Amino acid sequence: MSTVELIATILGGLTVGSALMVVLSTHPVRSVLFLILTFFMISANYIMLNAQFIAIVNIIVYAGAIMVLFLFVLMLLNLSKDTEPKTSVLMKISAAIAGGVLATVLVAALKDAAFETIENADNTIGLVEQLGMLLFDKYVLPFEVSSILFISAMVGAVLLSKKEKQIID
Amino acid sequence: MSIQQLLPLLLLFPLIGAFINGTAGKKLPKIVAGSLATLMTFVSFLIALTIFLNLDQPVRSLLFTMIDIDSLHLDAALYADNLSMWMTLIITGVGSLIHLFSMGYMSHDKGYYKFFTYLNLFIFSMLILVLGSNYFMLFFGWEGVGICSYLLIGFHYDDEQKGLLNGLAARKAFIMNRIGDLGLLIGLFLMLLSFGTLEYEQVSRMVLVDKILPNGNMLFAITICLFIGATGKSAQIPLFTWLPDAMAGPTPVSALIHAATMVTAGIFLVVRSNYLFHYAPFTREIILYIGLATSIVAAFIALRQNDIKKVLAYSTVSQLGLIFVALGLEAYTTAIFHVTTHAFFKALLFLGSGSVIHAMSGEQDIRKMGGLKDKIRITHITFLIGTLAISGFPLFSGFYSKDEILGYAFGHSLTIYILLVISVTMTAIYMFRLYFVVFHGTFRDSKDVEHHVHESPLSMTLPLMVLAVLSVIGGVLNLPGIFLHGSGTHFLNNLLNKNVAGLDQIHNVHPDHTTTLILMGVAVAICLTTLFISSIVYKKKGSVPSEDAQLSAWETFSNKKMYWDELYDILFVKPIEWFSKVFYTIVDSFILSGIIEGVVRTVAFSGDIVRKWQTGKVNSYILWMVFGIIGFITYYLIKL
Amino acid sequence: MDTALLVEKSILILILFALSLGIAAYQTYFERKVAAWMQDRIGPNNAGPFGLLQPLADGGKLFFKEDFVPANADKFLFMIAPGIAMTVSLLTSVVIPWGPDIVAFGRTISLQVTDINIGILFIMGITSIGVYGIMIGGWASNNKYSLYSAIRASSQMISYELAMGLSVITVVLMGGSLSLREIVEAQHGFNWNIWYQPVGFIVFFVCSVAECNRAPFDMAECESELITGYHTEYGAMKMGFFLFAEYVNLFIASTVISCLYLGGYNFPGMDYFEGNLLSVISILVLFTKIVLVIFTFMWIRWTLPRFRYDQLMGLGWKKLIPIALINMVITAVVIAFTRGWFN
Amino acid sequence: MEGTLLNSGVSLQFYIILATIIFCIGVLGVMIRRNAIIILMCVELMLNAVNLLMVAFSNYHGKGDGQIFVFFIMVVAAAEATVGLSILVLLYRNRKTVDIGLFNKLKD
Repeated sequence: MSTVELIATILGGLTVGSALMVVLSTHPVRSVLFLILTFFMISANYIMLNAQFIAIVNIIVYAGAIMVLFLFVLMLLNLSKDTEPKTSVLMKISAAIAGGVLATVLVAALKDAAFETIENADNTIGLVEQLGMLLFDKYVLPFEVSSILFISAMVGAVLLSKKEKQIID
Repeated sequence: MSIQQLLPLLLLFPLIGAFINGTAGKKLPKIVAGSLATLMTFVSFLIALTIFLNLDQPVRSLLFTMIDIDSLHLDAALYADNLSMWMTLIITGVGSLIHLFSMGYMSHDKGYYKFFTYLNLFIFSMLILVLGSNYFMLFFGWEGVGICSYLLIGFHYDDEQKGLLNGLAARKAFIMNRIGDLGLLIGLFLMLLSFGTLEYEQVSRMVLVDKILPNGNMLFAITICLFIGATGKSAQIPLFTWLPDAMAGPTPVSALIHAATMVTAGIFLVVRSNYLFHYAPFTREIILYIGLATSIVAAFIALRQNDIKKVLAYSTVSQLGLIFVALGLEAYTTAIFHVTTHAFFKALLFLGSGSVIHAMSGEQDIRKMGGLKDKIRITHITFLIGTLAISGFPLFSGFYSKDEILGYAFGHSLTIYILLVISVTMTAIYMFRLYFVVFHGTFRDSKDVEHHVHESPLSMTLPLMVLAVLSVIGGVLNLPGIFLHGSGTHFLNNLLNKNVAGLDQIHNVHPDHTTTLILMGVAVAICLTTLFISSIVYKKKGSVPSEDAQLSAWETFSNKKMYWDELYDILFVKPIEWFSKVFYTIVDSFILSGIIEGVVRTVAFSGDIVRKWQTGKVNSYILWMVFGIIGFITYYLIKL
Repeated sequence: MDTALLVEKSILILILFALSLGIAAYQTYFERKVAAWMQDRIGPNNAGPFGLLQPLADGGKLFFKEDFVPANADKFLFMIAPGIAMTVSLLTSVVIPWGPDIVAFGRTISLQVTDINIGILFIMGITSIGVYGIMIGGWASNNKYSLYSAIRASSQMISYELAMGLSVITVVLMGGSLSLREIVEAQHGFNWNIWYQPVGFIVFFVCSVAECNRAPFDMAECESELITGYHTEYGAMKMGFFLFAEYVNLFIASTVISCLYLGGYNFPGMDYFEGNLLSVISILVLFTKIVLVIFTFMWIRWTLPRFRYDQLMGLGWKKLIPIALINMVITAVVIAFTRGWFN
Repeated sequence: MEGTLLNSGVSLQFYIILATIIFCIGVLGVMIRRNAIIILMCVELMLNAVNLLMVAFSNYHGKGDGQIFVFFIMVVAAAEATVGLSILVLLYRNRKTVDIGLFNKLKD
């Protein structure tokens, strides 16, 4: 096992561990914090995969914005361990079995998938220049459409959280 | 400009008029809206005249291709030959006169602009009907005039007293026409099936030149279907009852649509397809007898009608029957000749009646009129001319056209001739009765109404005068051989035979001169005798049509329209209602509802059971989903 | 792996670590002096000459105070919150180019820990994480004022990060790169970005003030309303960490402003020098700029009163973001023209 | 070794399995947690597992398209999180809970 493989394995283990803690923490705020940790781990994995730009964007977008939002909402609603709804034991057991079986089956299905080695690989694909060219050339329409999605999401969020008009009674 | 370019223009003007009046008409002053519509029709007439004078060979003008698939090619194209142009001249010529008349007649109506929109739209549809280059275009126009007719019959649908009846009359016309249209449509499909095309040119070439004919049964089916269409539009037995009811529309509408133009569509269709009918003698036979029966029945009914427009309506039906007799005898040019003269004098009579009604402040019952001859002089004289023309008074237009039909009928069979003479005699009787009762004797309505009686404005009397002149001299269009030995005779005959497909192949034997003279003598004698008797009965004695209660048996039979409507009621409406009731009680409320409610109950019941699974909790849903995914993947893993 | 490089980088990191802490410590002294000067007082003057040992005394005091955790606080989070704040604020300095390369011991030594090609994004990312220290600290204290403070801080940070990012884009456009070194080198001599981007500079500066939680944007602290907000319940060295983090942030913010807009280590007439001399002068120039910017921060703090919360959000969303957006569009169009992209 | 990733000896298989496990953890989270916010977070976790896989394949193929897709997934995730959270805040205002087991008005 080479050093890189060792690092990758340890990183993978940490990623899985922190992801598992997201689910298992009984405290919602701790769940959020573990999720942030998971995102950092995933960013590290991105760097391992030569995707520096995506890695930093992952941190800015997920850890820096989305998770702040989650934490913000949790704090705003003042949710803590006491208010955390309990799940029935039966449900927990069946869920654990289902999740475990799903993971096993998926891994079993993907384990033997064969991939041929691709020779003409380019290790500069993760750079901003390359991604920028791709984004504004081949994917310019989805890019523009995603901006519309953002606008509508923003308008939707503002509309929903306006206090004056109660939508649901 | 070539004729190809002029043809679309001809159609365009009425459409423009309809568009402008339909969109902006409400804001336009009445005089502008009316003048616009009239002008558009008149411009069309002028273009038609130009084309007509320059037309030598049939001209086809392609507008655009409607359908172009492997097995079917349909063009929106226009086709001009002497037949269609002759019809176009009648439509636009008489049409513009009637537009002019309407400007005066409708001047107090609030739906003025709407009326002219419909009229222009009607002219447009009618032009498509006659100018279309294939049966599909004809059908398009056919439906177009149907809609315009519907709209115009029910034009006063919001009338306080008769609005509902007007609406019902419009619907009756529409539905009855649908029956005929279905026949026509089936005919077109059959034609498409056997010829593979609907183009006049191609069909006629196949039949006349290449002699490719479908077998007899198919040809019979096609022609009879076309004829069923014609009976609907041209008000023949059994589909004629809508036309008298259609008199609910404004009088100019009756004149334009239900006397001069639209009702001749069926005749146009038959003349257009003459080569098909030529090879279907049995259909021709049917046409002959249907026409004969229609003519006699309608004339009989007209004898004891007391509504001025109803008399004219039945008269129209009767005359159309007469024309169909001509068609049945393959005397196509004669038919067109009578269509032409009929358009003149029937439009004249309808407009004259409109003028009378206008003078009588809307009264239509002839029993309340009388002695109008001095009060509305121009109307009186023109109406008299119309009456003489339709009754076959010597040297008036109707005399010649009717005489030709009688001549051919005589050549065919004596029985038919005699029956036709009866019909013609009845025509003379009811027309003179109408004339004398309305214009002679004493005024029979209240003083108040009498005080208001006045001659119509120039816009109404001018068309009357023009049409009166045409009714007098219309006969020269097709003078029989015994007059003016030379080139002037049989003008229309020669014209139509020149370039209309099929017509030149038919050689009807004109009766010889002696026979013609004898027949004319008979006709003149009948007319004069009727005139004499009528004048004695209604003028000298001053008889007035008696009230309904005092009528004798046959009179009641005539007055009640031979109970046609009641007959239809018993034959069709009642059984349908009965069936509906049976179906409603048994099939609908019992079987169908039972099935549907059973289904609903089953669904509700099983839903109640399955609902227990729908916990409304995302967790359990995704749990089931995961199990499903696991199942799928496992299945594929095992399969691999 | 090159051992010398490792040693060299480790030394640089240690120097930066010490420097950040030292500067942060002496910023407290500086701030007091500035405040005193502006309020016509003397300020700290007992500990050492001119009170120069005051930060050490403060540090000692914080260090030896009783370290306690409130009864209902989330202990673990309460403990790690200051650590997060501190770590995050120290992280940023690794991408800052402190000066031109130095040649020593036969090696060319870069005065930048790492020149990653997305350095400016790295700074943005780290700044966006900086809020977690405050949020977790405020929440874990189980004190409603602290919670308010945490919520305020998070919304303030998110709001001002947007305008900040938008104004940074103009700098990226000017420099044509996301790498901080390239951006700085593009401002060679007196060719500083501030001359081309005055509006962007102002927006960025205002946002930096807000991101550092300094007056007039110190919503998260505001003694009069929230009793110093998120660190109400903190004491001893945990409190010290928060304070240190704040001052380190101030230092880094000043550095970034200097690098992005004030030309970094560039100075007019730098072409007359070369070699290590140039490097030394450059470093001194950079630090001069940093000190000036820090002074401006303090000047503003002691001059302006605090914003009201809604005014703060209004300023961020309704003024700075539109201004930054317009500025960005104009810059992009002008650059496209001057570089002939439309031809 | 087949399917080896660029610049590292790590095989593609490793990342596939890693992503699968993270994804399954996300699914597990949705199943056993009843706090709606945590469920949203678990959805984010699943999305990130997909992102990881995308980046791995992008690296393996030497094409940037996969990373662009990660970009778009982030866009969608951000939009989804904002709208989802605002809906949850609204729901909390009305029901005073974020327990999805209690959001069952449609059921009755």
